[in-house]
Amino acid sequence: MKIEIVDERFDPWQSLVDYKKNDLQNNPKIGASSVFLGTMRDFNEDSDVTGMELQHYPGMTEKYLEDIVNTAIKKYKIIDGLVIHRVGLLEPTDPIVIVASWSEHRDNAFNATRDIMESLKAEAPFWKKESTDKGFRWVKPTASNTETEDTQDEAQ
Amino acid sequence: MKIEIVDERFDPWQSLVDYKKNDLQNNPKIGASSVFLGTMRDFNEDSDVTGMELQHYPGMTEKYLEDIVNTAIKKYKIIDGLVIHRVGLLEPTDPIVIVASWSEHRDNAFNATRDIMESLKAEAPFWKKESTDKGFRWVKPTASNTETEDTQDEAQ
Amino acid sequence: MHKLMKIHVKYFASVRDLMGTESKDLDIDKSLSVYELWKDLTAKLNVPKDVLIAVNHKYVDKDFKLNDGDEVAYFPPVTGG
Amino acid sequence: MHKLMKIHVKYFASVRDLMGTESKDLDIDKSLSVYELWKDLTAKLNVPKDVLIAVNHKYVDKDFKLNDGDEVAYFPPVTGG
Repeated sequence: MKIEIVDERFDPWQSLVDYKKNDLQNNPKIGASSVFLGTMRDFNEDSDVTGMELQHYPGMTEKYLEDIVNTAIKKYKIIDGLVIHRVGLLEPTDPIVIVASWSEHRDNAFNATRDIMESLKAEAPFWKKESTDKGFRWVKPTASNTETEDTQDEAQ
Repeated sequence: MKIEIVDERFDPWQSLVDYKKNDLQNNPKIGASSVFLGTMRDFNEDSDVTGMELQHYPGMTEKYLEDIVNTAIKKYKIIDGLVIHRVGLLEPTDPIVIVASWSEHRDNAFNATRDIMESLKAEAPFWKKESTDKGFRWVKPTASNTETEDTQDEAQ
Repeated sequence: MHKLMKIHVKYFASVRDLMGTESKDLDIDKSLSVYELWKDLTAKLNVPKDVLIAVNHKYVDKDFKLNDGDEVAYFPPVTGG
Repeated sequence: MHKLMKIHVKYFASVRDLMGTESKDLDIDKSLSVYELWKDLTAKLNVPKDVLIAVNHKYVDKDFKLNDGDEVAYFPPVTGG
């Protein structure tokens, strides 16, 4: 398992390849890999977004990400999982998060990656502050915070 | 959109990066990328698998893959999609297929990639012949061919 | 007198093994369904229940009538991905 | 006479902006819940409905009683990913 918080722009695919070099690259038990990449858009709801600050809670964030991946490993019998999450100052098109799950069969890989993303959005202590054409604003979660990308319609 | 049939081992992540260089890499409308990679295992059901031959129907295969991706683009309003599928002689750990979908929000990217994989398994004319410790056998689809990885319990 | 129709036939996977060839060009002198053509090609065997049929790269059912220049393919259920 | 308990407080995101500081070290002389501590820290304000509370990196509810050495954090709903 790999859990990493990074404070500079990272290359998600290279990070994946680097991690897999350890062991997974040549593991013939793996039939399915499911990867999700979240990247920063230049818009959110009604506004243009020019930049973003991503804050986190060092220590608690890593703990929750580990718990989330361990839960997916047990629930879906996945062989391994990875989460790399960006913090600090971001620009549009910057990678925010990459999640990967490796398993024998595709159902499990798909479901694990999806669950990890939903749990991350609901539980992991990260906060986004956007710089928009209308000023700075903290991003508000959606109603459930598990159904769609974060959106908001008023500044905070 | 990219649809490609390749007859030699390919690097799925490099293929993804190469394709994205065209345009998608710096598209700030994209918030979510969902990628699935299928790789060859060294076992299937009750047998060790040492090699595989993947046959396809040139012309019809490409047509169906294009139709499948176009359906996902319309249904989930994804921004773009990619399918690269291997044919020919494969060894365990070889990439078989990579599917990618790019969209504004994660629901759409997840669902599109999943739908493309299920449709590919159900409709695209590819056939696997495994070399096992018990001899060669054509892989049989599962009952629905859309619920789990292909498995089989008897030689054909 | 009927005009001859040219039909190109392809086989894949286990059906190819069964037929012992990859493809075949035929001239037929009356309109046949893909099912009737299979019987002509196999000493009157029925089309096995799980054999799929495509004409000009699209799946068809067994009553589909062939036209001049068609490419018809017979193959088992697909197992890619 | 009570032994003083050392409590480390952290704030994040909009709560940090509201409080005007990132963290605070306190000595308290009686056991408090995380809710009571918030009132002490804010001129008796109630904890806003959507503020989340964690003690030693785990989410707790507002009646959770603090112990010596605890780290308590107050923050708004999370929006990562």
